[in-house]
Amino acid sequence: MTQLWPTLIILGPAGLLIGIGLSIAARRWQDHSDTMIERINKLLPQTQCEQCGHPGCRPYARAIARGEADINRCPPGGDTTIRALADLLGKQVKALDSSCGEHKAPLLAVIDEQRCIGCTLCIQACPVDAIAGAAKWMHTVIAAECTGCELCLPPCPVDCIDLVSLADQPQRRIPAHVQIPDLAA
Amino acid sequence: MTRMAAGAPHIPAQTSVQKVMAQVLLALLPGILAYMYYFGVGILVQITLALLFAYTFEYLSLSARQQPLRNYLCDLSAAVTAVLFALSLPPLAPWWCSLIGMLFAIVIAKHLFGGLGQNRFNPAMVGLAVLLISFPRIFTHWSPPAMLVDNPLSMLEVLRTIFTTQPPPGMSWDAITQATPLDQLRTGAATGLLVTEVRQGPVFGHFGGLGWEWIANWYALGGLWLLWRRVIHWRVPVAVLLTTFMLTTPFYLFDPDANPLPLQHIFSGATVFVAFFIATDPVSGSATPRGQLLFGAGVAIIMLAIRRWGVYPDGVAFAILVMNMFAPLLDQYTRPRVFGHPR
Amino acid sequence: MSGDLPVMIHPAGAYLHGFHGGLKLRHYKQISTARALAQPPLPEYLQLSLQQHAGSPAIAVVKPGQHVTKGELLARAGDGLSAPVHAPTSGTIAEIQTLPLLRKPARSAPSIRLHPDGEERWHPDCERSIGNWRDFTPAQTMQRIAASGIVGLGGAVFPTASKLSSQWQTPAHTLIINGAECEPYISCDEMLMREHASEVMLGARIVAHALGITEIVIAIEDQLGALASALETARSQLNDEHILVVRVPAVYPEGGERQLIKMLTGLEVPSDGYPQTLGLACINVATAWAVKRALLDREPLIERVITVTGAIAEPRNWLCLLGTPIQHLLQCSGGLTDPGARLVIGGPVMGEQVTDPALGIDKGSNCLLALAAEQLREPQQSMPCINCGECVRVCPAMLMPQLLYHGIRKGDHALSNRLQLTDCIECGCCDLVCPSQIPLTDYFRAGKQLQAQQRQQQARADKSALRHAAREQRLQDEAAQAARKEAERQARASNPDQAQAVIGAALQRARLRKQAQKHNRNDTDGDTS
Amino acid sequence: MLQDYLLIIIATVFANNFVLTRFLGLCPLLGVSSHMDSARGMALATMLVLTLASVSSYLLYQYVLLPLQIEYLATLGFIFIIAAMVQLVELAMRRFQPLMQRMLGIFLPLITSNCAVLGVALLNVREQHNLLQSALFGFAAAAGFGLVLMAFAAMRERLELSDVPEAFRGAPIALVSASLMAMGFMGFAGMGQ
Repeated sequence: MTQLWPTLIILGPAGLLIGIGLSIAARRWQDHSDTMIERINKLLPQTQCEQCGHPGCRPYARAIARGEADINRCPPGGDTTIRALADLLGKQVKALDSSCGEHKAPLLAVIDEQRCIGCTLCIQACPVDAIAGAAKWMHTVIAAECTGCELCLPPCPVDCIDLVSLADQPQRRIPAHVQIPDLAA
Repeated sequence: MTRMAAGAPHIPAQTSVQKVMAQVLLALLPGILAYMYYFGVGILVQITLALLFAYTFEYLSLSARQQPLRNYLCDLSAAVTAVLFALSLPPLAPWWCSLIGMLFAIVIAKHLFGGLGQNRFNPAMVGLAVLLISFPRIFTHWSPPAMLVDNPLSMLEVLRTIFTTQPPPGMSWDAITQATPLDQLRTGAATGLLVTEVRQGPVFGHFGGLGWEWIANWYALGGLWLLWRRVIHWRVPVAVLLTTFMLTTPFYLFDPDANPLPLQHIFSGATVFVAFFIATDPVSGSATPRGQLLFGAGVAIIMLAIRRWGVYPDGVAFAILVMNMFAPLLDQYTRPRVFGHPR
Repeated sequence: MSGDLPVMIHPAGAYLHGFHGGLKLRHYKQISTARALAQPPLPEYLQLSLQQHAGSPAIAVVKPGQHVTKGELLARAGDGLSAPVHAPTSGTIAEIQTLPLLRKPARSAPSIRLHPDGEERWHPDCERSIGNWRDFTPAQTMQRIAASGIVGLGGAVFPTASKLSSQWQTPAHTLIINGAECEPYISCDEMLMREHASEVMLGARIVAHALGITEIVIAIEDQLGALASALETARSQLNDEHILVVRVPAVYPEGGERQLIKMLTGLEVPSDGYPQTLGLACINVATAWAVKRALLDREPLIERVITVTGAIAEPRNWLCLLGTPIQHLLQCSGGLTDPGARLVIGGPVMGEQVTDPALGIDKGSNCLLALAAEQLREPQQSMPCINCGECVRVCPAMLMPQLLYHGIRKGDHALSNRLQLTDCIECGCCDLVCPSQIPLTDYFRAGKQLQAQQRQQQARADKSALRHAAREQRLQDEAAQAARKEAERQARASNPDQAQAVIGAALQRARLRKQAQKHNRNDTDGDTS
Repeated sequence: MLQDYLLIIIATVFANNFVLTRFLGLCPLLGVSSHMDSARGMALATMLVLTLASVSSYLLYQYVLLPLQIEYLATLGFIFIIAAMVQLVELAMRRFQPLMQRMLGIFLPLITSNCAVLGVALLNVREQHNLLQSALFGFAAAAGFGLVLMAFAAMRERLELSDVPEAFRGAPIALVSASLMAMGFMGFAGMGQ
């Protein structure tokens, strides 16, 4: 019992002092986590498809940076993105959350110009302004800007938008015995 | 993406894993024969046992991992592991040494890591280290060289010793075994004897241990043949031998009474064997030119440190394991400069 | 780079330096050098791809049914890096269709089919003399080279004029003529030098003249002693002491431009640079010959030497019209001796398998090789990598192929980036020494392709991010504006007096404006009247 | 004299390696070793913290606990001062090295609970090191830790590239590797005493 007092007398004020010091330091050296959001955002595929449940890639990046969202909610990015995020954040790689959707090869939206009635609903839905057109005028997708996010599909009243696969012309054919995970898709 | 049959080059490589392993085994042959000549047929029994267990475990592991048996059983890598391991055992070691050693070598050190080419530690040395740590006594029972034995053990007696793990009736371990030259040096130093005094003992030859030095020469011959065949390359062996020589010379010159002759270090124990056959294992070693030099030097330094200050008689197994551990790091920091990139 | 000029002190070729890695391969060249250079009979048709060069395809200027004369322009150079294509003989254009490329079967380009009429009538342009090339300005020479459709005939098919007139970070000082044909079987450059040594040298002098330099180094393999003396004779005839014939050790891939330059000068062409960075120009023997013919004989590039060798009845070198179908060449050479042989365009180490023997040879086809079935390798039989380091030892790019392989195999692109996959020259040395028989080069090509794809994706992603941000900004602005308007309207609605006043003021303004307009109109009326 | 200090360093880095022979600090060894970059960061951070911790705990012990005769509070006091210091280092890092701070993620505060830190402080007391020896001991312990951590990280990067059986991927094979590494270090037994 007699040993308790010196303990309290010494450790108490010392703790107080250290606490004050630390809080001052914390105030001084504030958290700069914006750079982290940028770094995460850079790894996302930028399709802006909202399948992760966030309105765009940047909001999802912010949610990840704040620890509010898991890293496996991006179907367009697939395993590659999950791996990159896991690397950046020092987390374990995990499988894609299937509740968000399935990973697909990159797509491109094409408007069937025969059926388009010019309602502009898809134009409003497109997250990257890749659809050109005006009311009562036929719309068209600017191929180079389309991210294949599929957000234009639900609003179309006449179902005139199709998604085609975006195939780059290969330089060479890859022999069958070359086994690379990314090629499996 | 569309697939096609095959790209360039259209002609095949002229070598194969199997050929490489077979050449290593062939290069070991002179050393093995010399070993038998000086230390009796025990080593042959050990090699047979090790091969037997190695292939049993190899077969079981491959089946468990559902790998194509034919390719992998024929690649001879398990045989190389088994022979290298057996050559590091005392000739009269109990039979279960090979069992335990090969269990750790093949199952844990090799197949847990993904099998051929993926092991990060030298399997033979893992097996040996397990035994060294768990049953150090076994390694104090080495057969004396044939020149010092009046009536050598018969084949039957050798087999009985190995399988009953007891010396033949009417004999004691002390009668049929002896401490190795390196051990004698160590105990000599501990009891205050000078190196020169210890070296007066009968087990010592011109530089190293009696018999040992000749086995080392035959190993070296096999190693040189491998060098000539370009199966191994000069960097690792040269680094091991040169470092051993350069590190021990100053000690010897400084105090010849307390420190053995540099050549003694090279020609006794497993130095030459390690330099040409163990440290040159490409899988668990470094693949960069500078990395290989450092790897060899590291092996030599650790080996000498353990001989000088450690409690184990010959630290090669540990030296190899420690350097295996650093090999990926060495690779990382000694990566060659890519053509056309600034230095 | 321009700061250090050891090149000036050690002229190229004065001393051989060697390069890292490489392999000594069996040559197999004597198979095709026993017979003299000859021209095959005219084929039934010529199949001329419009993509016979690096860069964008040429654009056809002829129509099906049109009759063309020998040397007539069939297709003009496209945008950017490109080269024109000329008619190799006179005849009729049959059709223009899209076909796979001979040496890059995964890609395709428009291709012209020409039916020869057998008259070999030259286009009038090709018969007119063009005067002395020494009087030409460098620009004129370059223009002539470009208009003749000359590209690097060693196989890279880079337009020669673009190569020679690009940026010179170090002033040009030496022209290297690459005659080091290091790949087994191929002997087209050797035959060309044997039979047309002085013409090759003349071509080299024309290029050197255009570059304003005199030093010329001709590099040939050291096994070709007879050739060296033939070149010496030609040189003494030309009486040009600035031409140096250097025999370099036969180590594959010596013929690679960067390796050859390293060998001759001890300098490395920077990874992101060109020989020009070091003040060197390096062209192939056949290219030099084509330059000579373009400037002295006024012939555009319409034929080249091609080696037909391997499992062939009569292996030899042909001086062959571009577009000659592979099957025609095979027929002229007596056909295959092994029906199971694989046809390869190029050498056995870097060549491309022929997918369609109806296709015609292009400007980069240096060899048609038939590899007998037993010489081929089985790629399926590979064992795991045992990290033996042989590939590290032979890699001329000084990469770590075994780690690259693991990285690509596991989809670790960050690793292959770190290990500089892009510096791989796909020479195939690592494949040839791999005891595990891993098809490393196939992996590297696939890896490079994936990397390129990823770069493309990243570029797309960056653009999308920008556009998304711009859209967000726009929506925000619009929303803000709408809110402001709404607020104003609310304010007006909540304050009727003020609203009334505002309306009154507006009406007042309108009235004033109308009056003013009336005034104006009256004034202008007055003026015009 | 100089030899003593040299011996402390060599013995602590190799023969008495904190991780592989004393088995201290295994948690960060497994936690931060999946990547070379973070391992390097962790190694540096640990070196900084351990050296500072040895010095401050030495000062605390010599000038506070001993005079007041409350040595029995050593463990508590050490934890106290180490926690405070790690917090400070983390704040400083967050301000001045934000990327490294992010990379280390949770592991920087984890140094607090790294038993190696407390181990260093307590061992310093037991071995009766003076100030310089304490600092050297702390530094060498961290250097040994960092060396093993980096070697381990490089090895794990390599393991990622190999075909380890499914059941052993990740932590299991890492632990097997660590045990084999420890076996190698057992060869140093008997040295450094």
